[in-house]
Amino acid sequence: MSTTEQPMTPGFEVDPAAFRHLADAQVNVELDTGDMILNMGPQHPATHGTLRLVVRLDGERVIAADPVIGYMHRGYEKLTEFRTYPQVTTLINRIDWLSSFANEVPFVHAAEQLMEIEAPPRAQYIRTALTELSRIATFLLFLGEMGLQVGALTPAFYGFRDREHVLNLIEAATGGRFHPNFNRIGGLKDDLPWGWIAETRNTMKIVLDACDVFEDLVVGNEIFQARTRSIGIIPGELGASYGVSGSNLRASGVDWDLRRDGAPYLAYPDLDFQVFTHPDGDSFSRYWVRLQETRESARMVLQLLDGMPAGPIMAKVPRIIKVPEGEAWVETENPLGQMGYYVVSKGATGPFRVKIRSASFSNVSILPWMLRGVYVPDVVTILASLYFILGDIDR
Amino acid sequence: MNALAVEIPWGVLLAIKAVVILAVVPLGALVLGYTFLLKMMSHMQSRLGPMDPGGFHGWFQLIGDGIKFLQKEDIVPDEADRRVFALAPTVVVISTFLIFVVIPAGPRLQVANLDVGVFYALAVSSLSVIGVLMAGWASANKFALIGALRAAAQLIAYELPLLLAVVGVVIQAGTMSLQGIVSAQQDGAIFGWSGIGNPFILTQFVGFLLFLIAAQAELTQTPFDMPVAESELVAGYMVEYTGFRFLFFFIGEFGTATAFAALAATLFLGGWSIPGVHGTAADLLGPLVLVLKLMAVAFLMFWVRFTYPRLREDQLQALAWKVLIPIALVNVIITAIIKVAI
Amino acid sequence: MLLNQFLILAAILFGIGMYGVLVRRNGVLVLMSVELMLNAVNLNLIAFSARLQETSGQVFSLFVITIAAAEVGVGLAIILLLYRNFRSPDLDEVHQMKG
Amino acid sequence: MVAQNVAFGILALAMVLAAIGVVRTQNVVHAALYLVVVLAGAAAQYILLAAEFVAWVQVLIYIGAVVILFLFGIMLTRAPMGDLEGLNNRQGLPAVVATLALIGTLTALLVDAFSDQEIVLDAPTPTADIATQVFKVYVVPFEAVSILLLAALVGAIVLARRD
Amino acid sequence: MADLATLTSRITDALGDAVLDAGEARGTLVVRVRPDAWRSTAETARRTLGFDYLSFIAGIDWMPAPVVGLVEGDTSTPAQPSDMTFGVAGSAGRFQVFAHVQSTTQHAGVTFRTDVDEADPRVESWVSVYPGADWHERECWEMYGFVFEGHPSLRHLYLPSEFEGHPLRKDFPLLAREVKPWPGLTDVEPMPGGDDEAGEEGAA
Amino acid sequence: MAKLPGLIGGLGITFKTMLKGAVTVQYPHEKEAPPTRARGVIALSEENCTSCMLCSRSCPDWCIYIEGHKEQRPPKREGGRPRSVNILDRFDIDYALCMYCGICVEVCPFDALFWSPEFEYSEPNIASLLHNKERLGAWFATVPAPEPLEVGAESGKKK
Repeated sequence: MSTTEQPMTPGFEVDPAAFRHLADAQVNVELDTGDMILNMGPQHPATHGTLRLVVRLDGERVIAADPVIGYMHRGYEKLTEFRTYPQVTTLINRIDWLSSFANEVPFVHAAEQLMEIEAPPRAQYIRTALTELSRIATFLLFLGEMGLQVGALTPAFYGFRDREHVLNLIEAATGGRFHPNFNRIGGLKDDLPWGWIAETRNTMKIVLDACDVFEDLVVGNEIFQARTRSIGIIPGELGASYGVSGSNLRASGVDWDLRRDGAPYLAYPDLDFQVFTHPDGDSFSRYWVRLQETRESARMVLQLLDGMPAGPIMAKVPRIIKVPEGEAWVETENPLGQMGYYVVSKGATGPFRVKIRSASFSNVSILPWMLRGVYVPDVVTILASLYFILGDIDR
Repeated sequence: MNALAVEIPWGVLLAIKAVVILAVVPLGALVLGYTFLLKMMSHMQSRLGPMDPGGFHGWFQLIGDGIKFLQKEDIVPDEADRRVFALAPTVVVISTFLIFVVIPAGPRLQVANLDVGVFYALAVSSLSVIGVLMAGWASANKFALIGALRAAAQLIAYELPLLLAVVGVVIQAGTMSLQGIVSAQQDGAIFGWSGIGNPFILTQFVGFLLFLIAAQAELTQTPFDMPVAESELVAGYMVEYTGFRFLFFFIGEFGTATAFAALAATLFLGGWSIPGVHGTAADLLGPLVLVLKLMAVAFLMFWVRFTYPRLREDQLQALAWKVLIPIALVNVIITAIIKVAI
Repeated sequence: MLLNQFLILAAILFGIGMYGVLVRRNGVLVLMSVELMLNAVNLNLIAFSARLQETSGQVFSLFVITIAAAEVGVGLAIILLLYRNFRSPDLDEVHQMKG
Repeated sequence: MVAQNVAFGILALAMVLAAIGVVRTQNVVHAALYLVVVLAGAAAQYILLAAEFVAWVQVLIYIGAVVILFLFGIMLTRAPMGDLEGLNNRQGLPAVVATLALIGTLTALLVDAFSDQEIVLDAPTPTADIATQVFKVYVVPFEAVSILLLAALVGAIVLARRD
Repeated sequence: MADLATLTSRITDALGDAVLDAGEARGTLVVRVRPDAWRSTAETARRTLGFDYLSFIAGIDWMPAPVVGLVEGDTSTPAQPSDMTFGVAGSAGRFQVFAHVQSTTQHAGVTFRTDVDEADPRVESWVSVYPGADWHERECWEMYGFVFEGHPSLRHLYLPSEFEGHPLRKDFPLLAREVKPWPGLTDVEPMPGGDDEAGEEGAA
Repeated sequence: MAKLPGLIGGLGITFKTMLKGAVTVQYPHEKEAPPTRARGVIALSEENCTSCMLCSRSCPDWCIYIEGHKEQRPPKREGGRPRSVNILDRFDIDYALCMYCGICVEVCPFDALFWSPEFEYSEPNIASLLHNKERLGAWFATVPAPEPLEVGAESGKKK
């Protein structure tokens, strides 16, 4: 038996600072309980990858969150300095592995700018079509996956099912399902195989149908709306200053799409497409914007197929590629947001310095701000709605 | 109360009953797990599910899984409270077994025809909460603890609408005995027409919906599966369980689903009864009829489970207290008024 | 069955409950001991009801159960409040009534 | 009657041991679980005494709600998971003496007063009888208990709110 | 897109004497500013010029990589020129920090660049201006060893906290390329009496 | 169509899908044919290889191991100089390292390397993923003929 003067047991000890903080985050009154640190990840189903989230909880409410990244860091910026230009494209395929083709475009574009060559129009059209296809593939996965993260298992399978058609197209054209490595400096590796255009038209119908399914099954679902509306709001201005880009920023009402507003690239100037924004900035609007963009991408692919010019797919390029000295910054609107390469060349066969500006890195850097004061289940919703790829964060 | 016309000694009968109860839970878990979890869900997701084990449509898959679980190493976390940890799955499963004691499968096919049958079933079903809390606490795992707390809060909250949904049926039947409720439906009449008896789903449709919703919550199934939400809590209170202990939880989950489906079938669809069939014929057909009705109810429950996302903890509490309970109370009052008036 | 076997069991349970109330420092445990005593009372009520073939005892035991539930609800709320103010569920530390 | 007496003996032993567990264990959660055993034992005793409805009320309310509340309270206040010292105060010995004295006195009294009384049961009490009693004879206490419950509800919420 | 000349004059006017040099990198404006005006540059860019979007902050090491373990005729590893040259806006020394900011409304962007002293690599932090600079500066700190003054917590971002060295500096060797022999070593065996008998080796 | 409540509409979708049947393929029993271009495995035509090392050097992973030696061959024409020929002793591709980028296939000046869409060569042991030249040569039989190109492509352009 111990004395009454004994201090309380260690399990009851609470950091007073955490409680001051808690007072700010508190929205409604509830039972007072001690706070606890929860480690979500690096192996956790919600982080779809090896993101670790150290969350300090009071009951079910997050009072602070710290994302720990780097479990997949592969050091691509260093590796590119030891590779030749054609070899670099195989590496950067693996940054955002869901839309690998779109990763290749800005790098190849940067090299082309430095070498002052331009890919022929047919190559530009095919590149654009494949970029949009990879955007569709990425978003279809998101549309299903987001359902999974808020508890609906079935949409995830629909997402995978319909994405498969798109991946088949990419594979038929490039030979690689996930890592096409199809871009060459000055053009493309190969032309499209026979029958590809007709097949793509059919698939775009499937994609548009799939969007309708998601509209009914997920967006229209009252429970889904209850789970995502006004959860994880990013104010547009704050999002921009964090470098949040792409659909995440457009869902916060910022009307900014590099396909339309950036330096003209690929065949986008020839296309007629709409940029969707949503004023709310919450998880629901991010889902909604991506759903609309998937539809729009399918329409863009159809436009590209209609206007596909004939001709060569490769510009005249020396056999051994040496890029003249110079610097180039090329940014593109990738499925996950702004993807850019700052390429510094010193005239060798490989780049001197490549700064890879990947979208997810900045998109995720806003997490500590967003997660303050939300419930644990909403952590998952927010993570899913931001839609990041670990390779794109860690590079 | 013997099952067949022949006289069976008391002890043998007890043994038969015990064996039936012991068999029906794993069997129910197996059938529901296979039909709905493996096959229906797969087809809803444009796939076939397991096809190889056993040759025909993978019927052996779950049995094989069970055998696999039995072979697995029994892992207990270092920090765990070993005794409580070991006991928890048993508590959950026992609560499932106890429910089946009162569910009738025929006029004489019942283990015990309790005067307070419905009440008993709902009372013992609440025992599983203890098992869940034990599991979550003893695992010495934060995910498990959060899951268990969520589960307990949710199960307590939804016990009320569950009970209140049944009250309407009890008022209409005038008895809490499940046999009494079944015969009230079998022999009842709708506006004087007794062609299909009077299944209470017609008069107590609100009650039926409430019962299904609350049962869904009691089973911690989507859209009320926050306690086991795999995308955030991994598997909630089950996260540290492996091998046969996990198997217990699995049997508990699907066994309880069977039990609730059977309860709903009995309370709202007339249980084993077919209008006009009595006596030994009903004893022979009863189990089959009950299983068919049970599967229909289970189909509804799993259909919802595989379609919807899950509600957040505070939302599902709000749903229980602010929507379901008031509706249930109104339903009870209206039923009582009509009962008294007629 | 003798009436006394139930009554003596109830007496023992009541005694154990009282011991708990006297000895325990943790508020939750004190409440549990009180529950033991209430159960002993219930057992008495039911036993007499069975002996007298009278249902009043059962009715009162129902009331006792209800009141016990209410008591636990309020009791736990108080303990949570104490815990919040004193950072301990220990009743012996609560010798001052300041919040 | 023999079977019932055997059942009583087993249950009584389990209940007493579990009750001692409740007051002696050094682990708060274990105490709550021991309490479950006592309560379940009591429910079984009620069934022996033909009070079926009360038995299931006991299971539903006590085990299904009260103990859950206890466990909830324990887990919310994050009682340390392992065993801990200092759950008991220093009045152990006097308390034992007082307890034994109480039990002894009561037992002596009971033996003296009721040793010839026997319980004879034919059928379980019909629930309808209890209902009639509650709603006819004891309707005022019933309403009073309802109001008490409401008051307790309000009180608990007021106490536990943080504002 | 505003045209480059207008943009240049707008920026140089707003920044005044902080600008050391300006250049063009294939359509993108690069402005080199004084190190002590690094944070004020960000403030001007965000508040006055309306560059509300932070694209990235990164470091660069202009020193050529020392050629270690590379073999004559290795075409798989590009050999860089061995003399130190600087980018379009020049540099005072080996290290520079560069950052790209953009405007979501004017659809324009600019790369700012400033020099970092090799002996005492200190840079002003941008976190107070662009909160998104947090992670970028942490990355830059661990990759180059630049200390961002005013950054709330310069912790490791990618690498384990016990990691030593700054991997993106050019003198940090890429071990993967050095421990594995270059495939060209396992070359064709010389002909008896051939002219290239020396210097060839056998199996790897 | 009138807007149904989302909860009921969702149920309709899953129910319809359930009736539609599966889209999956029961893999070991039935197989989907990958497209002709699929980069499944690299096949080696040994007689075309001159062990020039180009593929090995251009590999981003350095996962191609080549050894060879030179041999004297009698001159083709009577009285000519004896030719020296490169003989391939070893040609291994380590598929545990390979990134399937296809650079080696492209740089090969003598058409010795080809893509085959075969993919079923997983191994329980990582070391067994090192395919030697016999194994790589065996894949050669599975190399498909080049497929026709889409309308508008410049004709006559092959690999």
